[in-house]
Amino acid sequence: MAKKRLIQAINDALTEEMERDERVILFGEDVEISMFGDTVGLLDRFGPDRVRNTPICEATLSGMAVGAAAAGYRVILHMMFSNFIYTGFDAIANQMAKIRLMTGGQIMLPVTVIAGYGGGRSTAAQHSDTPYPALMNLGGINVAVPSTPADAAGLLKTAIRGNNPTFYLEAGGRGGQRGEVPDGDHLMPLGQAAIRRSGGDVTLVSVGAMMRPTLRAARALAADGIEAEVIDCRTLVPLDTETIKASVARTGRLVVVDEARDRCSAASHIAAVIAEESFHDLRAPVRRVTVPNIAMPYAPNVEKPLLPNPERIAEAAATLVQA
Amino acid sequence: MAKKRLIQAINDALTEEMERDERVILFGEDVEISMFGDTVGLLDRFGPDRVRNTPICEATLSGMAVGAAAAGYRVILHMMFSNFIYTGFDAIANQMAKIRLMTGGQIMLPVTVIAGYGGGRSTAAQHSDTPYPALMNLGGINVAVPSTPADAAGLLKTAIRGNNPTFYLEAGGRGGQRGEVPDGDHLMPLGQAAIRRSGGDVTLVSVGAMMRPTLRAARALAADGIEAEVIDCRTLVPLDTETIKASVARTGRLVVVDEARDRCSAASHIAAVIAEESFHDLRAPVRRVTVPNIAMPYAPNVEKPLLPNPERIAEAAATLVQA
Amino acid sequence: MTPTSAPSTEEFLDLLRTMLLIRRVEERLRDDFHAGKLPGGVHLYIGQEAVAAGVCAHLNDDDWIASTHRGHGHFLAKGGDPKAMIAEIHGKETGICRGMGGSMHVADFSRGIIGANGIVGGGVGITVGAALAAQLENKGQVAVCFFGDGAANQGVFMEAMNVGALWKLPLVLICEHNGFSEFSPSDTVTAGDIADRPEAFDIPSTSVDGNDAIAVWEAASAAVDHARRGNGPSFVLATTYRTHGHNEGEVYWLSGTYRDNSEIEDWNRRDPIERLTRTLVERDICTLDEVGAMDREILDTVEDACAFAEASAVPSPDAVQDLMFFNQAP
Amino acid sequence: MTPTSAPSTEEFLDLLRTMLLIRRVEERLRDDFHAGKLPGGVHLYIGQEAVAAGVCAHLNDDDWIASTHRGHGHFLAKGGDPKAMIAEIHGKETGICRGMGGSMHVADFSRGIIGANGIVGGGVGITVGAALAAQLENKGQVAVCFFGDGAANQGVFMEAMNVGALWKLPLVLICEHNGFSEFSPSDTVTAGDIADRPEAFDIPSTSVDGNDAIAVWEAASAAVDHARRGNGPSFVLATTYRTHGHNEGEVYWLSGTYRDNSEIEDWNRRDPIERLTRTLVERDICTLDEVGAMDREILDTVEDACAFAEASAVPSPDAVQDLMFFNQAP
Ligand SMILES: Cc1ncc(C[n+]2csc(CCOP(=O)(O)OP(=O)(O)O)c2C)c(N)n1
Ligand SMILES: Cc1ncc(C[n+]2csc(CCOP(=O)(O)OP(=O)(O)O)c2C)c(N)n1
Ligand SMILES: [Mg+2]
Ligand SMILES: [Mg+2]
Repeated sequence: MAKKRLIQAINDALTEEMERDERVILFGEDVEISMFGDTVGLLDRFGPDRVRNTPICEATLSGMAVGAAAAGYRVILHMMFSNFIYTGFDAIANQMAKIRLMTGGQIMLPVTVIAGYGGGRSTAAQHSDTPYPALMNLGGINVAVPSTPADAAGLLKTAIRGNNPTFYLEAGGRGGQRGEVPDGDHLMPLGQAAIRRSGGDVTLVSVGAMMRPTLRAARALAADGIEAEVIDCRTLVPLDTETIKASVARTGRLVVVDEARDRCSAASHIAAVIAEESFHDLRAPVRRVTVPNIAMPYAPNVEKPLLPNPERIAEAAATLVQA
Repeated sequence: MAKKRLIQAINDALTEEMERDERVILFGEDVEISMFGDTVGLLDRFGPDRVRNTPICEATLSGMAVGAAAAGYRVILHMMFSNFIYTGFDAIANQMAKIRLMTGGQIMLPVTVIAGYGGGRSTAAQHSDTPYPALMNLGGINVAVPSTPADAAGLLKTAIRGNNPTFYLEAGGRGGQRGEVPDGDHLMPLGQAAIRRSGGDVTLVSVGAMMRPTLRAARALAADGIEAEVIDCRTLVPLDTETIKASVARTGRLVVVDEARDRCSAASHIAAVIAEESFHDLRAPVRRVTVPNIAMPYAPNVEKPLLPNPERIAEAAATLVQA
Repeated sequence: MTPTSAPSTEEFLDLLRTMLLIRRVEERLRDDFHAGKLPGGVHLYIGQEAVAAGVCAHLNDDDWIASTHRGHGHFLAKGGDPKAMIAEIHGKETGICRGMGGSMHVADFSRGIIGANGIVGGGVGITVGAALAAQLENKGQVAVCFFGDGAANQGVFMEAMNVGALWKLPLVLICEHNGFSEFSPSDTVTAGDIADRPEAFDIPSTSVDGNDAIAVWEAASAAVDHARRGNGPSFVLATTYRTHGHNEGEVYWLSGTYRDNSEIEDWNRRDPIERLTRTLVERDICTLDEVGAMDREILDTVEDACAFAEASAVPSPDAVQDLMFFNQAP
Repeated sequence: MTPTSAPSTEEFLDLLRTMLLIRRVEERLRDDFHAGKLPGGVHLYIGQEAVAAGVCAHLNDDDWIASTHRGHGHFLAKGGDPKAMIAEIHGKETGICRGMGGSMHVADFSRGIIGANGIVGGGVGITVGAALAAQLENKGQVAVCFFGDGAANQGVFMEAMNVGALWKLPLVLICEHNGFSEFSPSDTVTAGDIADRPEAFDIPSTSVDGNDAIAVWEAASAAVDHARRGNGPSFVLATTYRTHGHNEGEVYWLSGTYRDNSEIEDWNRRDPIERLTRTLVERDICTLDEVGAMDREILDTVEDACAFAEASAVPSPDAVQDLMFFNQAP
């Protein structure tokens, strides 16, 4: 085990996978100098054939990812900020998510798309979207939202070695968070949620970086005598509904914490699944702690309260238990 | 009242609104000859200044809609098939949905985007998406999904006269459905669901053109002694949760019928809202009848069963009532 | 760029055979469509056959092509199996895409056919990616993108030229200028000459008569060779005409017309197949009788393919479960 | 296209004043950023002032401009209020966007400033729409799009040229070639000369020294005039240099460097403000003392604006409720 910053865990995982398989290639805007630090050093190490700085042309980049993967490479496409996914959304939604089905399963599509997501740092509306709801609805796209350095490494390696398109979303500005990463070739399968804390009174499901505020809320709740179970989704597609359902079977109460806008959020979807499949276990309403249906404002005092925080999460959970 | 085909109701509403306000302009690919028939005759009537066939360049078209509206026009942008929304998604997600907030509310953005959606006609994966989940999650976009000629007219007029961006989605291939349209200047406010049938045993909420199969399911259920209430959303943003909640308060059971793919669908969101806000009224799980997380296949025998149909809807409702 | 050589006798006959095959297949698709035998619509390539045939004549199985909604011709010219294509368009399990794609998505990766595409311009970025892969393989493969004059107005066209020129990708851009961007006459939606657009990227650009199979063959020969030698992208504008509708179903649902019949008749007189036949006969490469025999053979192939398609089973509705993801439930 | 005339004395002084204002505002933003006074990052325009000033000199309040992430200069040159801009960047209620947009989104529709834009190329389509509106108004308004050399690789650039040329829109495209596309030297991501791209659309293209305010002024004069007369789009490539980082915060988080200091020093010697000052003094349009006085006045304005910004209240967190939609809950 080694303690690493999350962004370092990503960088190490990229290095190891590119070392391991020479058909892994990576491209994106300024991946050489690396805006977030996740791709630092790769160009020097693997050379300009396998690591390419691209022009700014997201529409073509997402198409290229499809084409290069269809032609036999394992592609890593770095899209920088999540909002730029929209700029390249055509080939994501119309090609990447559909081409395997449309062609009768002729090909696998080993594509990993990396992008930073989320607000909280006054980057304003065009640099702070949380785009997984749209991706989840496409059907043909896996979505990974690691919250710890270990998962960051393990999920990224799985995504790169996998044979389906996977969006690997890094929580913006949270790359500095530190944690243990297992030594050796650490892989984390897609579709396995983590129980970060056990408790019998209420289940708190967190998406991505919401894990930390959720854990903090759980600690605050414990001080009030409420024991919360915290489940970190790790991946949204595939979604580990079994772990969530098993927890709800014990607690009878669910709060989903998601930094996406509320309408059609991951939280909505998880709530809907539980309201159907675990209805008889539920003893209280299913609560969502999300971002209101608002684009991120710049002023920090306006932006901050829009994001889920330990207080909102704890309050939601407490209401359920006390009801 | 006059009986009209749905597409005719749209064409009439467009004509009337362009007649009424000369600052209404319309553009899109082949709006002159009109793929779906909805914009037929407008170029002849209003001339090439106000009605323009454009080149194929969706990324620019959606940006143009924002720019022309910001500069004082009421814009109608026709995007033809919903999948092409993705091609122009950048300016939709990054500009249209955000520019009012980002600029501190300096402007209104009177934009109506028209597109046909949905499968069922062997147009395959790239011509049959149901894109409202992604639009709903953006926050700054209204979404109208009319299911009758009267609503088609009334909602379109409201959208055009409104001052916020509205996606007005026509159910593909279902423009031939006929119905009464009130005479005169018929407007239908956004955010008012319609109760298409009353019943006390179960609430069936339908999105857009799912109204007809849902009504059919209700009739089949009635034959088995189950009285279903059918609520047609009419608009997804704003969503008339009050009407749905009031119905669930009476019936205690909810099935949501949506032709979007399931994950993060409108159905998910409605289910989530009810699982929170009407939890204590619920007597049974909330069911979703949606399209599985699959891109539309071409072969009719494979495509058809993916879509919600009266049998699946009735079966879902019956399970709830019999449970 | 100059062509590497003129077509050999064998190549001439192959050209003609390919064009005739495309024509006969599509005439049959036309009939089957109007007879209500096809589940979806078809966008016919009739009149443009010289382009697909003239370009693909230079390609190997491991070269890549990306195509459009009007993609039957490219599929067949690149060596795709007519049976598998026709079965696909009938929505059958034996279709090249197991009935999941239909007319707009015929693909055969084993022959380098990345697929037809229902998104105008959708093939462009994909071809750039395939060209990147080809460059990395370093075996002289090329990637060819077929796209229409309408698609040339999509921004990805410029983006692809920039990336392609910058990285010297083995990318060949073939723009088929068939007079229409859907229902809009090309000049009502296109400014300037599309063939001028590559110049700013120092990409060689050639304009040819797209109904002259030999001219296309020669221009494509030079372009493909340029790419194979590692000299980067090139561009060919082939002027041609689609003598059928944008979509074969349009006659049933369009409220008006958008061209004169005389225009169609004009272009029918410039039919690329008749033209090539005439040249071949004039040059003593074959006789009209031989062409007739070739045609009959092709008609038999088409007949067999259609019989095969009709006799094939529809796909299992469960098939989709395995197709969204590889080895993963959807 | 030739400029309509040379700048008058008044116009010369206005040019200099605008450039100085931009410079002094940004120097202060730089200091405030590093002092931790600003909630978000800033992309400084220092070194490029001649472009915004030279272009906007020809625009009226009812002409439109769209700008970029590097948009302070365009905002100020188009007549935006420095107080309202600085307050915006401080995230205050008195900001031009009520603190909702910050540095990357400064907009003032009442002055025709459609907004800075955090999406590279995001302003292009918007400007085409504004140009369409201007054409329909038929009052001689124009719409100007500022964008970078990096943005010129986004497909919307080509799309806009096609639409603009086709419809003869009053569209002026100003590409500021400042040497970098984010951290990539321009020539590592751009094929050919961007100024050649408009040619295929018959759009007049002019390349100027973007650090020479008078050259920019003249080229913009011709381009704006061309648009006002209904002759359609034109394009100006202004070569300049950003002497500051891509983002002022980069020194704190970039793991490496991407240019030599000597390059920066070289360009500092070509500073557009010093250069214009020298010319004005040489031409006896003003004295160095007068420039000094102008500068002091500007520094006072900046000081006042910053004091205003700092003293202003933060927005109410509830404000967002009214801002997503007009007259509708979010
Ligand atoms: C992104 C997108 N926009 C619009 C369409 C609708 N559409 C289908 S084909 C077509 C015209 C294409 O013209 P061109 O590229 O010249 O090809 P052609 O049909 O002439 O072969 C259009 C607009 C589409 N399929 N995809
Ligand atoms: C669509 C999109 N892609 C990428 C980025 C990240 N980014 C911000 S500025 C920039 C470089 C822009 O270069 P240029 O257009 O030359 O403008 P400059 O910064 O030089 O003024 C990039 C890549 C973005 N903001 N938007
Ligand atoms: Mg065409
Ligand atoms: Mg630049």
